[in-house]
Amino acid sequence: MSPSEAAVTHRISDLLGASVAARDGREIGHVNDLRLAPGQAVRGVHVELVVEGLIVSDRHAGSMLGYDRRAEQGPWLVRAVVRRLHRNARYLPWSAVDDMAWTDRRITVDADKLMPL
Amino acid sequence: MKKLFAVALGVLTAIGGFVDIGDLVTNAVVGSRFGMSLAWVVVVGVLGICVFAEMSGRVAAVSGRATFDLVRERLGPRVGLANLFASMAVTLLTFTAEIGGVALALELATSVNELLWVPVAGVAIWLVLWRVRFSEVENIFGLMGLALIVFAVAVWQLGPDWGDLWAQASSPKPPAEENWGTYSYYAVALFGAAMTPYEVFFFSSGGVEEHWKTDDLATMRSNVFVGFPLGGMLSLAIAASTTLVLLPVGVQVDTLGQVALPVAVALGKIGLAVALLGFFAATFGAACETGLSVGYSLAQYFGWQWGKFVRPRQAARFHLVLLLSTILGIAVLLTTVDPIKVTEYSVVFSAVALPLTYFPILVVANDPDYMGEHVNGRLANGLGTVYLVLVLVASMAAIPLMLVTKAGQ
Amino acid sequence: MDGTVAGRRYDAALNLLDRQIIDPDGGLVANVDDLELTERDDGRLVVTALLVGPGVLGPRLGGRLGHWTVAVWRRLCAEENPKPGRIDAADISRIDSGVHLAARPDDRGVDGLERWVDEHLIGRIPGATHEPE
Amino acid sequence: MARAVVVLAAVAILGGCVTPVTGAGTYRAKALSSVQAAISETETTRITLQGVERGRIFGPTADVIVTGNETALGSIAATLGSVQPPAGNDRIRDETSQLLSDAEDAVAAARIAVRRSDAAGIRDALTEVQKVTKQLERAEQALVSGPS
Repeated sequence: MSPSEAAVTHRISDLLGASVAARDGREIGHVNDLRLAPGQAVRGVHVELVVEGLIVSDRHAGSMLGYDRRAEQGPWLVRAVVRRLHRNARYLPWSAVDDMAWTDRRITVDADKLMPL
Repeated sequence: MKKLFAVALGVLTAIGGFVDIGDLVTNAVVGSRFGMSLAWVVVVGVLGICVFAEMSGRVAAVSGRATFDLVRERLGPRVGLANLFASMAVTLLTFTAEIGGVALALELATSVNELLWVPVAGVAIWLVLWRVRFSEVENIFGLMGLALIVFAVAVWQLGPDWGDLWAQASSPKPPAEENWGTYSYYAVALFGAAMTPYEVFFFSSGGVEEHWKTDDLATMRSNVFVGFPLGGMLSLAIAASTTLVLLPVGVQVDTLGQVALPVAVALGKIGLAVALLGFFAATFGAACETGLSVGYSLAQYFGWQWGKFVRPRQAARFHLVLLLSTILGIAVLLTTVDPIKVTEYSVVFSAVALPLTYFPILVVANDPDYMGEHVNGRLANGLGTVYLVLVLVASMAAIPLMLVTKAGQ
Repeated sequence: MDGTVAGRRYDAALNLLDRQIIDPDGGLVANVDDLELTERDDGRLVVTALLVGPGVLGPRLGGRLGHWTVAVWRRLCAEENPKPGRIDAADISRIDSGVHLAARPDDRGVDGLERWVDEHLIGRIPGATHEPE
Repeated sequence: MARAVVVLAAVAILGGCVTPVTGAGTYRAKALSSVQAAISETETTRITLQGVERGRIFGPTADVIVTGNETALGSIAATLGSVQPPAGNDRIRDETSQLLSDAEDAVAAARIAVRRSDAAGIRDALTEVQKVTKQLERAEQALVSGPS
């Protein structure tokens, strides 16, 4: 049941809120959420969930409350406010992560791979 | 036929269960000081509670998740915890006021001092929370609460000048003896009393307790959209009764006895007996609801097993919270604090806490991951947005108004 | 809505964290207080467990309150170096508005407080085992 | 932070609505609100006694209501008594406290009669309570209409 002693484990809360910087040291923002996608292996009855990418926001304005997922989710006022707060949020595939310093909670990424949500 | 009976029962208990100590006291106070000039707030508040109770009930039926589940899930553990503290404090205050209300009702019936009734009422409430089936609590006290219809009968019996009452209701401004400060303060208090957050904690958790499914949505809606407005009519009848009997002679309500006085004047001993029964049922039922709501919100934040659909031992932490809250409520009342004062503060702080509850409900009721095809329609979202703004305004105005008016003096 | 459909993507914070964990009998187990990620050989991170309890909730609360939460939890735990409650990701059967498990967790770390309260307080009150009517 | 600013702004705006009062004006206003609060109590007693006379209200309920009025009058008198009257307000103070004390006595008599279910006592107490209410109303008028 428990992971083998050799395996390195982390908590997802170590990643959430971690600072994200470009290769040249420029600050991009913070990890707002992690997108998980089904992997190849099956764990129990469920396929394993692999971290596929990061949602990076340029400010600590809290969760996007799901308004990044769908264009039409209402009510209009809340959507407009949340979108405005997170207007610079971007998606970054995990493959663009160069380095992950767990203790400093700092991620270095290839900023060219950032894409709109 | 059985379905019809279920719907009728649901509507009746929604009417009888609508009024609690906060509605009783605030409406009576407002009637005796402002006449019907604040009736519009009751109407606005009742529509608001309908909108959000329907939303939270729909979320509960479709996703099986009650309101405080959503609060933490959407706002995260930190904001959720702050929200939990605030909501629980307000609900505990309301719970205390309800226990005090039960004691005051028993005092009025027996002339045995309220302080002696407090422990008795507290223990009785705890026993009901411990042993009695959820639907029985709802049905028994909801039906008994219908006794408050006596206030409507009393108003009719007093033979008021309906045109004058309507004139007051249709001119939303303070009467000559009052100013805009106290008027606004009591507007916020009435709004808080009508929309108390515990009502949606209880309503949505009750939906999960009773295993509502999407098939039950129609029944739930009829309870909300027929039952709550008729319950709101009882609030207005209470305000009208004190407007007619107490306002003209300069009596400002500050005890529960004064709330009952217009009924005695209009209908005599039988009416008074029915009113006292109504007070007892309304406060006892609401005490059970608020007590459960404290347990619901705490358990849902932490993900503990909660509810009366399992044995107490299977929801040990939940039942421990119920026990401790009851002890706390009794202890606060035994400091000889006036339950009516506790009530007045509880409705104002309810107004402060409103957005904490209603914002997450509005967001989740729009999330198709939760709701599938049952997401909010345009009407629910339009009203929901308007009320979100209203609730924010009331919440921000409540404390300044309380300070400026010295709590409505 | 059906969490078992292949290809469904989840946002960890939005769709998993802070959700209710439900056992196969419909019992409420805990909330997802954190997720355990394991580094695969190729450097990818895989969700390997749901973590529950004050020991993991505390750090997420942050600040002094978070510190206290963890400190009190450590003090109350019998072990020298207590591990947080852990539910293996292999036990997840479905993810919708809650996280459903295929098996009932029997790890003490998951509901230690519930059992303590049951054994020492609630279970001792007459009527504690009466049937849910 | 933004919230604090809004709150402060609201306090400032609403605070502007409250008329500033001088020392003597404050005392007069306090006396007036005591008198009005006292009328609220004596009128409640009056309605209750009339209800008892006509058999429209239970003895225990009437007892609780009237006892509540008596307690409230006691605390109204105590609150006003604890206020230091500015020079030149002694007459207001003396008259108001005398009235409040009369009101308390009348309501106490009512309470005693109600507890004894003493019909004659209730009738007498009702007369007394109505008398003191009239006096309170005259005092209210005097306090409203300005310095005497």
